[in-house]
Amino acid sequence: MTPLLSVENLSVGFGKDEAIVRDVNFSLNPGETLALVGESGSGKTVTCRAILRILPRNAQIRSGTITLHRDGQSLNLTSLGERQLRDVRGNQVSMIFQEPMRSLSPLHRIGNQVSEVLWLHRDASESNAKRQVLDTFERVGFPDPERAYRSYPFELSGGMRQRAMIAMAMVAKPDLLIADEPTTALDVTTQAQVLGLIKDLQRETGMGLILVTHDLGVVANTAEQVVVMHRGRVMESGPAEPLLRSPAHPYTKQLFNAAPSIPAEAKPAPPLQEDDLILQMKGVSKTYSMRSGSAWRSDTLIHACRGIDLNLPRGKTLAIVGESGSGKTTAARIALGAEAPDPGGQVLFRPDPNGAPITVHDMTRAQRTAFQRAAQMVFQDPYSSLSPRMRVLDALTEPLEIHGIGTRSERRERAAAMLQQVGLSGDMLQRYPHAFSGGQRQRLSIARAMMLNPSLIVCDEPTSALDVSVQEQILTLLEDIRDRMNLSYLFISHDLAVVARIADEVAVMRQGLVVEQAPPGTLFYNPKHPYTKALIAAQPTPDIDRPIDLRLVALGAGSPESWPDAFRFSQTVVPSLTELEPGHKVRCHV
Amino acid sequence: MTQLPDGRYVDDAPYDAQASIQQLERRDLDAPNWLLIWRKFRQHKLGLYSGIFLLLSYLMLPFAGFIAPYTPNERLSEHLYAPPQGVNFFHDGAFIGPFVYPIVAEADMETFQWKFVADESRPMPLKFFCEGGTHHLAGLIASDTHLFCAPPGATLFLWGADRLGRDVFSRILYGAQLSLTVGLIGITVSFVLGISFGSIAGYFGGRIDWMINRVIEILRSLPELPLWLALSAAVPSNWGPVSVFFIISVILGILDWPGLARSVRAKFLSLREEEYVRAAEMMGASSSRVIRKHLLPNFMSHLIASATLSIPAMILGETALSFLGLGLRAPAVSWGVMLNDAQNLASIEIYPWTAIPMLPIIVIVLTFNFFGDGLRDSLDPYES
Amino acid sequence: ALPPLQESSFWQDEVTSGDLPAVADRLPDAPLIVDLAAKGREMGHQGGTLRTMVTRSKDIRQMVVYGYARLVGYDEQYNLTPDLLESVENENNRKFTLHLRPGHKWSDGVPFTSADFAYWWQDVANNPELSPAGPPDFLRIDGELPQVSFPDDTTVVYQWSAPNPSFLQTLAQARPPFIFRPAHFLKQYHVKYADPATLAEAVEEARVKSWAALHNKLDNMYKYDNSALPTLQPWMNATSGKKIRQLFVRNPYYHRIDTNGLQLPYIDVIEMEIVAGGLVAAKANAGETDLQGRGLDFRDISILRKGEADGGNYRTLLWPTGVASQIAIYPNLNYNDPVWRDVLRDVRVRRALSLGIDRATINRALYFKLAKPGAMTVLPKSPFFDPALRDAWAAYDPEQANALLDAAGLDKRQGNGVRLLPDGRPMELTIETAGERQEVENALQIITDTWREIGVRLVMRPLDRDILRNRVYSGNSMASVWYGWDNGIPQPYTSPDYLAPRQQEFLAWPKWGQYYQTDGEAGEAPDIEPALRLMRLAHDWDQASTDEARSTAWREMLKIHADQVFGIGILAEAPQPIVVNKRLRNVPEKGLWAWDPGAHFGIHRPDEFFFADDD
Amino acid sequence: MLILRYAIYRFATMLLTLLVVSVMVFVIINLPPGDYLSNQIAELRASGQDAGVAKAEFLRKEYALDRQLWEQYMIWVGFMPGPNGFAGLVQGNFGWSFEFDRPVSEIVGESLWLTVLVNLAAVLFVYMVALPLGVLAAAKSKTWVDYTSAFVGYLGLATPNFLLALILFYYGHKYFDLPIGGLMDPAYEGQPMGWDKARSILIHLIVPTFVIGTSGASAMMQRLRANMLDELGKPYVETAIAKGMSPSRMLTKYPLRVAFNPFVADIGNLLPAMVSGSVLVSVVLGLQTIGPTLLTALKTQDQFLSAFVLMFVALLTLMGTMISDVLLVLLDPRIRYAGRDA
Ligand SMILES: Nc1ncnc2c1ncn2[C@@H]1O[C@H](COP(=O)(O)OP(=O)(O)OP(=O)(O)O)[C@@H](O)[C@H]1O
Ligand SMILES: Nc1ncnc2c1ncn2[C@@H]1O[C@H](COP(=O)(O)OP(=O)(O)OP(=O)(O)O)[C@@H](O)[C@H]1O
Ligand SMILES: [Mg+2]
Ligand SMILES: [Mg+2]
Repeated sequence: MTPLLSVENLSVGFGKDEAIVRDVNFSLNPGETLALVGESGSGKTVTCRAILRILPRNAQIRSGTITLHRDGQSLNLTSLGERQLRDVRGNQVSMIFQEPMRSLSPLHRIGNQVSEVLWLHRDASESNAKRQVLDTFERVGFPDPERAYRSYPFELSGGMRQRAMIAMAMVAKPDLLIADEPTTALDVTTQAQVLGLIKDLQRETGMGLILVTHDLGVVANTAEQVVVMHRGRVMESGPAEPLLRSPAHPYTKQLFNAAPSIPAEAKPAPPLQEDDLILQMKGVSKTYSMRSGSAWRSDTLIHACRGIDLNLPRGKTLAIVGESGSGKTTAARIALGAEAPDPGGQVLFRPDPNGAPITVHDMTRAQRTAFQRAAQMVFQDPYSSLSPRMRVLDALTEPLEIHGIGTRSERRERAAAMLQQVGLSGDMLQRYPHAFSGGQRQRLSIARAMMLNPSLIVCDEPTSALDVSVQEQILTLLEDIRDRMNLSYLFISHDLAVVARIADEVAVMRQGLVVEQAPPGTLFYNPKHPYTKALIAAQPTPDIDRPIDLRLVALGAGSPESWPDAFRFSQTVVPSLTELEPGHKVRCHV
Repeated sequence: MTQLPDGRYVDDAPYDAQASIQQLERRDLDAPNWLLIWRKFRQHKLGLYSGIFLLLSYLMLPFAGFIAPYTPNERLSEHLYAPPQGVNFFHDGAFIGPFVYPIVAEADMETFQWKFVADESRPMPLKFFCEGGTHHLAGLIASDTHLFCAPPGATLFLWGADRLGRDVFSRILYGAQLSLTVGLIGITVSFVLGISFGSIAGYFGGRIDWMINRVIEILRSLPELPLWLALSAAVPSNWGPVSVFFIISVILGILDWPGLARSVRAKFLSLREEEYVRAAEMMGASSSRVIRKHLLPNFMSHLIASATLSIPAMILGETALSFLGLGLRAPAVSWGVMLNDAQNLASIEIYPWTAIPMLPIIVIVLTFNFFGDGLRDSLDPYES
Repeated sequence: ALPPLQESSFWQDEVTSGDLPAVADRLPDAPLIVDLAAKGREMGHQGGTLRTMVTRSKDIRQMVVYGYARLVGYDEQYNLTPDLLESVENENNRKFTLHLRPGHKWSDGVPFTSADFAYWWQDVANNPELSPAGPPDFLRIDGELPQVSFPDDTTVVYQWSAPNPSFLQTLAQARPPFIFRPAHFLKQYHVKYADPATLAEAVEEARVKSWAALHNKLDNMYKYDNSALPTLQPWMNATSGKKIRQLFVRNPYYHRIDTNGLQLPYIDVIEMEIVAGGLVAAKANAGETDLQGRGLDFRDISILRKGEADGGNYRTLLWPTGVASQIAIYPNLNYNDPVWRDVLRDVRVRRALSLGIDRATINRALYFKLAKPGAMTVLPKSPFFDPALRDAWAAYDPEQANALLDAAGLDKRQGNGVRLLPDGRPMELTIETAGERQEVENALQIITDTWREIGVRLVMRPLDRDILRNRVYSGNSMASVWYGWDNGIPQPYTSPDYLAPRQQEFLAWPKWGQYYQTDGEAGEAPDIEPALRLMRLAHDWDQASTDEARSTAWREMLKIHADQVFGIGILAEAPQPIVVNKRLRNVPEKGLWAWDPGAHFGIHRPDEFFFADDD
Repeated sequence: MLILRYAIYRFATMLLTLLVVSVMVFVIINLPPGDYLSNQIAELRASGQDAGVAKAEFLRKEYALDRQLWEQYMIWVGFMPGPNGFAGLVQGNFGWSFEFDRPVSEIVGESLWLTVLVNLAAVLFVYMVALPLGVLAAAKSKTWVDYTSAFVGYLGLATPNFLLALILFYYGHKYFDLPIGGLMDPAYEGQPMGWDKARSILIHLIVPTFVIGTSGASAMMQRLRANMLDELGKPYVETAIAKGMSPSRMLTKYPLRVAFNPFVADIGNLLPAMVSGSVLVSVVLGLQTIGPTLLTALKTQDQFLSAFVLMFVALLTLMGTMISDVLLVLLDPRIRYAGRDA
């Protein structure tokens, strides 16, 4: 059987520097999934981009051939003319980019950008394309595909944008799909759904899939072939099963050992002490209005958060997990004053244990400066949150500069040190943000947040783009600092394993509401809410023998109307959050 | 690379989990930003050469009088409309250094043109470091030494002479002193105003935006024409042409900013919604810092292009104004003034050299353009 | 006896169809018969279209100027001859009896009679709504209005108790005051005669505010923009509204014929195109005009000659201009700054300034030596011309100039050689110009250089024409540049008003002029002897009853001007290029390009020009 | 809905601004000493012809020029009755032109469509040339396409308009038999529109369009190029490439749209800038547009005419800015006009 795609001896380099990707070989059969795993910054993205020749301007393919076999024809993608290549792109081979926010045009509606593929390659009429797109939207888990179709990227949550990207890559049903960390921003239930969809498509059309991921659980659940990369080189490659069962290369072993997991036997934990709260959110709601395109139609209202009450004790970690688009980011932004809550909501911040609380949305100038120094944010989308025309050095030292801390060289010193702590090298300081890999940017973002020695950090999925070993390093760093400096985190994540490890308290969100809240032990030991149960069930584990329980996932992740009576809620009737046992709150009718 | 029996490949190069992370040289780290920009700029050859040319042009300005063989208003009344004279080196096949042939004018009463006949038998060598009309080095030190001048009894019109017998080449050199400086003041004024007001309106939005926009609208709704007419009546008569020109270019600048301000505003209105702006704000960056460090760099290309484009407009602004009785007039010399004299058919068809001042304008504008382009490229993070 | 008349082919169809009477019935009983041979001109034939250009849309009124049909008009020797009138009797400049041509008709065929004069006098000039200020000034002698009577259909009498010596000359101006109107036409719009309802409707339709406004709008004998308004000019406006190309066709009732019995004008149609000022030379060069003076400058001559050489269909003539000076500098004796005023009032200063001008160089640089350098005085064509006056203080003599300035007490100098005023300011003489003519700038440029030698710094300041005028009148400008006297060829009968401090328009004494013009309400009374003397002489001329006496006054006034250098003339008779189609005949080789008297082409009678069949 | 509300709000603002502008226009026009009629009387006297004086005196009274300035303003706008009742701008009466001796509406009406025509041609020219060239120059930056277009553009910029026009006219006539000046063969003037007339207009438009348009075109091209270059590195461009779009379609749909933002902001200025920018060009080229009318009116202080033209241009500007503000919202969904913290 001829492989669908074969990559031989691929080397890619930037500028005149030494090659970043060296001697990469792999091949992929139709209908198969090849998982590309490895260290953050090891060249996975560059390899994928090299296949479609979508490399940064200063990158060149130094050697190697990439051949696409199709209908008995073989196309050498490295030497194909631009015009023919255009025909391959998006049509036979399509790609999901790693950072969905920046990869979508800010000025065009999602629907337009997605349908375009069909107009281009399938000669679909506008209405026909729209139908197909809406259908795909439905399947990637958009609760309201029509709305998504009309939205602009900035109106969607991170996970929704990512799903839009996925839909864009899949509507045209390509022969080969290159998915660069397609589910980083998705909660596990949605992720399960999306992976299911991809599998379906593979079965239907024999589509090949190159899946770049750091989530070994996903690898275990989907891949037939695995390629492990480290520093631009393939460390180990081959069929998934033997590789996962008994990794041969030391790096692979190291990687697998670092994978966190939900503790199999969780113990209920005691409720959290709530006497010294650094951050308190009281009845926070947020309604957005989505601008309608036409002058006559009225704008759509979107309730991103509905009556959120959260307390974060000093020195602790409060994790928020939940469905993509459930308002986690919104809540976090409100907590830091980046966005104003609807009237009635209040956010209180206590700079020091005995001091009076500050209302975050009503501060004096001095209070604001102090607050901005004490509270930092790691953004969900690190690429967007770094100024594209600012070198990393400047970006890192900027907070210090703003608050007038240290001399010029001290600031540099600190930046370099910080960079090292997050596992990046000092020589990157003079680069611009675009010259980094996704995971590296995420670490930059973390480094920047820590530059000021804050007392509160809001981390919006800080490790989603990191491979497990780097993630391990970062988590250790976070914990370390927390314990040393009594730092508090508001930690948003999809990865329950990470949450289990770092959090002192977990809040589960769904559709703008907190549905269950408890310390992680309690939660994993005794999940009450169907959605929580679904989440736990959907968490993939790097164990081929424990596939995801899709039945449970479907049950909890379905629309709230389909839940058991006790938990059911609708737009208008919402049960209140009741404390079932000490420290364990569930949203249900009692 | 080894192949395991189950079909796996394993890299067999030595693996070091703790591979050292290379350190950047300190020198590089401490390099200030301008140095990094300069390093990138150096690679843009065209931009570099243009920059050097501009630098030389500006350095030449104080010495224009020294380089020019004549003073700007020196009339050789026997040589009206003399055509450009070549400088020769060989006479009768023999090399005798740079020289010119003397020319004599004759009035042709049929065509009403001056006919110039060169006396090819009498080569007259040019003189160097010779005495001529008084000029002022850097506007201060009086001197009558010129780099080169015509031999006594002959003339040296490298680029011909104009209607009053003045040397076009010398006038262009002198004209540069005004054209390359005063006009730029207007650009500066317009940019400072346009950027400040535009960024304030765009960044802050709301009421400030409303106010600034109304001012812009009103400013733009009042056409310039009546203003110029009123101005030409109001300027005190004892003002020299240069100060009038100065005021005019300042006013040109003041009138010019709304357009730029609106572009800046529009761009900032959308840029301010970017996540990195949010991030900076959340770190406590002041508004001016956000504008300077985050917003403006993202609009730099547009600004550089706009600045380049304003240059010809400012140099030529006076030609348009002279229709209204404003603008520079003799005895001040500028390229615009010279072109103004050339604005008739005869200059195009019969005495094309009187329109030569177009050349330096184009050259200057093009070099500014390439210079700006180089600058743009070296500020562009995506360029390597 | 009339020569046998010939019908024009242009109107032949109308005549044949009966829409127009035959030529014999259209002409006055006694048409004006032009003896072309006697004038040294060729007999022509009718037909053809003459293209010419003007630069502003209101310049279609040039057709009234070129047409030059006046009650009385100048001939080429500047003698007044009756034109529309059959004859005129002048009794001591007090009583003028105008005799119309019996049978003379307006261009619409309605007879032209004394009723048309009566209508103007009674219903226009003396109607307070149409003329709030009453009849025009030239009819007022010491405030007295004439007795006007209309004894019969063809006779009009104007009578004053004091002499009105310039009455007839005024009627012959390039822009004459028409003292008659096509009454039959205008009465339709006059309250006194019109049916109120129709009139109200017409007012409404024209979107004006009152009947008077409507009447005024339609009554445009000079503006010539109302094609419905009957005329007596050789060509009548045939285009309604304002167009870029205005057509004028021959007036079928025109009163002049040639000795062959051909009705003038020879040329059937005049096509006047409005073009931008800067393009006239280019279009002339491209052969797009048949007769052109306006809009052309001497500096265009080379390009015109080049066009000729390149096979153009035209030739270019050079006519001297008729102004007393092509360029003249007027030091403002009424300047608001007292120190400067005193300096400028010192005749030695003015003489020195004049002596400091190198007129020969200017002439060479700007006019190929074709103009006549000299002070401001009358041209050789005038009987009062005296070469001595032209040369007075007009030689280039910096030494004498310096001596004069030193003598005037301006003997202190700055480091750079510029003299100091009595109060210590440098002697920077700002000369304001209208900024319309480049030759003025160039001339001033040359003067700047030569004045530097006499320690005077010249600052030139270009302004807009109207602004310049306002600044001078209000005493805000130190000195200005304009043409010399408009009329460079005065005759004894020409009023010397413009030589006396009677007009603010003479830019050297705006306020004295205002004083006289407003009867002392504005301005200042002249207070230096030469000015007062000029005033007296002008009065003498007014009172004089003989040409002798008038000439004496004239001569003395000219002498005073030459001596006092009120206006510093630079050169005169600058050549004006005239582009003439090669086929166009009877255009004089040497004419004077003068506005008044002269009406540019007017006194050369363009109705006698014609197109030869081929070269 | 939001947009509709915004548009209505902007319209109200515009009316308010217009009122302010009207006051300023009136004041500016009356700033120079004297007025048309007194100047004309002076001019008539200057040339020794006092025949027209009577008429001028008549008009002075008829148009209330002897009253207080503020009264004149109120009468002009139509807030106060004049000598002949209410007849101001709001009543649709634009006043009288002394210079042309006709109602302002008649004069303006004629040149208005020519102005629109010339400027539309120029705007079209600007867009048709600048858009593709700017995009091309960016896509092929540092190639001959880029350099040539920059050179030609700057050549146009660095040549004074009049000189450029003269050169084009002269050689255009000499070698291509193009007409010199004017907007159509005078023979077609006042004729109904037909094939030949349209052709004549087109031929006459060549040089003016070129002269008025080059500077605008090259300015827009260079700025567009710079903005495009900025956008070309952005990731969303890569996404578009990955979709397999053809370069031209990709460039115009994505980066161009973002790069266009500053130009949309300036749309408001397009027409008025061309009207006033083309004044001098029109004057020297002899185009019967509103520009020369304005210039003559201003110079001669023909106040109602110039006031009306100025008001008209102001209205264009205000409408332009209004349109551009609304367009901006449509173009870039992120834009909100609210203040920083609202
Ligand atoms: N434009 C660029 N210029 C220079 N170096 C670059 C550029 N883009 C990426 N790199 C470097 O290339 C290396 C490989 O990057 P790549 O994006 O392929 O990593 P990755 O394996 O996808 O990592 P991640 O999992 O973090 O996304 C990184 O070290 C990165 O710093
Ligand atoms: N600016 C905006 N305009 C309109 N709707 C918005 C805007 N920002 C967010 N939303 C909507 O609010 C909801 C919550 O978004 P949010 O970003 O908080 O989700 P999230 O929980 O962070 O999801 P994810 O895990 O996918 O990042 C989403 O439905 C999103 O579409
Ligand atoms: Mg990557
Ligand atoms: Mg989010």
